[in-house]
Amino acid sequence: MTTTNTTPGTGPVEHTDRGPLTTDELAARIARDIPAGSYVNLGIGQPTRIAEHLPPDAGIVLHTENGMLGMGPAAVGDEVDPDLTNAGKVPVTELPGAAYFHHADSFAMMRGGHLDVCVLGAFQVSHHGDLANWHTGDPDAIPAVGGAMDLAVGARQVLVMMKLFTRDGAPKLVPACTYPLTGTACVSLVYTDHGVFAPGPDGVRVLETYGTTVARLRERLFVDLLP
Amino acid sequence: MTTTNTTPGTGPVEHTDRGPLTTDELAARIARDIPAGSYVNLGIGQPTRIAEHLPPDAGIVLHTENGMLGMGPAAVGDEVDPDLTNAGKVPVTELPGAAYFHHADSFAMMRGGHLDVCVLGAFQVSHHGDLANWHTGDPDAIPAVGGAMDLAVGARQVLVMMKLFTRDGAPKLVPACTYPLTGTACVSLVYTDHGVFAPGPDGVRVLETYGTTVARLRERLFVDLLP
Amino acid sequence: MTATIAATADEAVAGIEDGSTVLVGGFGLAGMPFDLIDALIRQGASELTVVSNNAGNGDVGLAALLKAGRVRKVICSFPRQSDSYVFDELYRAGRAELEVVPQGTLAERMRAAGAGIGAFYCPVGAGTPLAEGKEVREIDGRAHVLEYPIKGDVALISAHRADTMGNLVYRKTARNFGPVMATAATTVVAQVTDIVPVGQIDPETVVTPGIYVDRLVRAEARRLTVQGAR
Amino acid sequence: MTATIAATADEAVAGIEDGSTVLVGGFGLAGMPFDLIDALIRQGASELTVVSNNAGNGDVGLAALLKAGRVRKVICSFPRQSDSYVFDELYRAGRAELEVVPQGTLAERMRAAGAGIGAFYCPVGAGTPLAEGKEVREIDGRAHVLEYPIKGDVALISAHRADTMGNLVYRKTARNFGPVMATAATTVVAQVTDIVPVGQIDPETVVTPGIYVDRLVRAEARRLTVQGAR
Repeated sequence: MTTTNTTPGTGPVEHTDRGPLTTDELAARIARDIPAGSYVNLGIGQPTRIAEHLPPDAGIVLHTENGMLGMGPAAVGDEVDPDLTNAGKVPVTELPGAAYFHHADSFAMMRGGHLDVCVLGAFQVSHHGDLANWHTGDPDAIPAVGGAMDLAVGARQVLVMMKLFTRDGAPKLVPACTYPLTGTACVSLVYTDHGVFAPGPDGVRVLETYGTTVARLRERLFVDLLP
Repeated sequence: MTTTNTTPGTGPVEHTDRGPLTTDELAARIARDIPAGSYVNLGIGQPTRIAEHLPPDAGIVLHTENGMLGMGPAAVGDEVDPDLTNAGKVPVTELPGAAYFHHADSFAMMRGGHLDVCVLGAFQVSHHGDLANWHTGDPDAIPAVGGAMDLAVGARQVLVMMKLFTRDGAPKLVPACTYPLTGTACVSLVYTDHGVFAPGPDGVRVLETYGTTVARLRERLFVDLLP
Repeated sequence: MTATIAATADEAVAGIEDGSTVLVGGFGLAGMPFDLIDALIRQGASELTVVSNNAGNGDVGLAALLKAGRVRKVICSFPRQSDSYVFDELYRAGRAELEVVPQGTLAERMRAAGAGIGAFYCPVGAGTPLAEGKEVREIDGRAHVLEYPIKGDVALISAHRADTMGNLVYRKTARNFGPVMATAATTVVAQVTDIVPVGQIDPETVVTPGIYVDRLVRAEARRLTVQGAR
Repeated sequence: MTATIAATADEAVAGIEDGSTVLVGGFGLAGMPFDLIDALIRQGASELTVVSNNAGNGDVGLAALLKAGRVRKVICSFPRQSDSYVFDELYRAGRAELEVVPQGTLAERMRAAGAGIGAFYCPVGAGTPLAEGKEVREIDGRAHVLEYPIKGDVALISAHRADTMGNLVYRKTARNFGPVMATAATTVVAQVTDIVPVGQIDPETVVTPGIYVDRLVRAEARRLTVQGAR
């Protein structure tokens, strides 16, 4: 699977002629990396927006973990059916070639490595690809995990879609997650407004930057960016 | 579930006014003990013949472990369909209300304790209810187990249908199985031509005899028959 | 034993005892057995352990059962929702225990109960706080957590259609936990839109064979409002 | 990735490597992928481990593959049949290894491979010779044997109908191992009676979703003789 247009070995592509990606541009950027014919799970929240950017003729099939392959766009008007929702409990539609299955089968599909790609939001990703996206660690918070841990472990490629910095400017790509983990060493690529990163056992490779350079990112991040 | 008409505490019923049960009578005797509405698996071989004696209006549903509930009688003539066989690979028919499922689901149903009764043939049953019915122990024999071990472990009531003695006159209800085991302490009741027995942790209780008495069976068997 | 058809939801939930573990189907509104939950509230069993994906929304269904003070413990994957205020309050007040289980592990643990599997090693949650206190084993270079079955005394589920033998079919994503829970409880009660004579469900399309279903009841007509709440 | 439709069975089995583990569907004749097995014989891969319920009947199908000397090991529940003379000879001559697995455990081990379960504790076989050398643990007062997944490099299965996305439905008891094996192999090849356009299989009735299927081929018309052989 080609996960990026960047040819390995040529080093990062620095898009300095523009600012950071908007959420919509980021969704489109990720959509571009999803190969035709893939089976894909788009996590609740921002990753859902990637669907709008998938080419209709690419034969990409969406999985929703509440028990369906071949999920279509959000339902509108008369299409709304209380028996047909996505994992975010939003009414959706069914595409030709869809299939329904129960929860154990759906998560078996996920855990067994049959999904090509899933895209998740994140609070933090570590330079080795650990993921934290289910719990802020706030002692007053009520823990709730849903399918996040199953997705993190199951898909062949786990892509993260997130802003690179919190509102306070703290990096979310970190040496070690301070939030409770969702999964360890599970993230393949991190797509952010400022760039695309590949975490790994040796550290983080930068694939692209947007509105910034690797050099400037080195100053703002506390992780080793591989040369 | 009432597994026998013998009232507990009244001791064994000795049918001395007749000879041992024929295979057909034995099948009918077992059929009589299967409650209306039960889900039942009849093992390959002689237990299959029990089906002929089940009252059609009792709503007993037959399971075949190759993936079906609601199995009907053997197929004849045009009914024969290569896609519809029982566990013995004999063409069978489908009754109204049937359901098909795959092997993992079928054995999950069995292992999970959802079948009320299964009836199996046996080489030997021990006085504690150990079952040996898959392998003669002959070093030259090619081992083959099929679903025997799954059935022995799974059904709520495992009934054995067998002759009480081998052709050589050796008892098949024994203190300890000499053949390789299929399952341990799994047999509820043993139906034989000479009598019906309930093995258990304390030994064997005799429920009925046919053409013999408990006293005479004591002489021929090497197991303790409880008073 | 074959399924019995109850005249009312109250009859369908009769006999549920205090302290029971109750598996409750549904994901959001889809597949939620509202009639059976309402009947369970009227029936009065308390000190329940409820196993479900969520911990109730608004003031209806599971939330109403919680509000009535009948639930000692919730085992679920996602209690926190925009309108889960009933659970939130009970939890914060220390009046409801919570066991959070990853969604797929929740389903698989119930499958294990129904399938006679004693325990299984699962990679999900390894290295996270949800694996704390659990046995971990490395298999094929990957950490796996040992997970045990979740068995219910009762399952309350909702399906689309039943025949009189209890064979069930579902509708779209309302299938969700129903087929799994039906295998995992001693007594399985299903509310269905429709009960048809035997022979009117194609045997190839049965999702829950009747062997798993103990009691059936026709669902009351109910107009569900679809919300986008998680 | 979505399924490709092969023009011939030979194209469908192309690339199977020596030493592969091949899962072969079917129970007796029902669901046996005869075209794919014949093509595999022509394709020539050897030193195979074959996982199937039986070890071949007569001179056709798996028996022919065995006779051609391509199989190093058979993992199955029931090799011995009235007409399993090809396997019997090879086994007695020490030219084929055999691992006998209880039928349900065979299915469950493949399910585990497909479902990402690292291992599971199973009560079947505990206290019998088939548990020898295996880890045993007492759970809830009952002995359980630790069983590991069986994963295939290739699965060869037979189904009734496919759509062009690879969604499969089966017919009656020919369903047997197909849906499980489809989840448990890296490359899944299905021979089907019929391939229909997308949208012509009701999504509620799909048994094997297309995500599991890599290659499809139309089966040749074949007149099967039903035998009563075990």
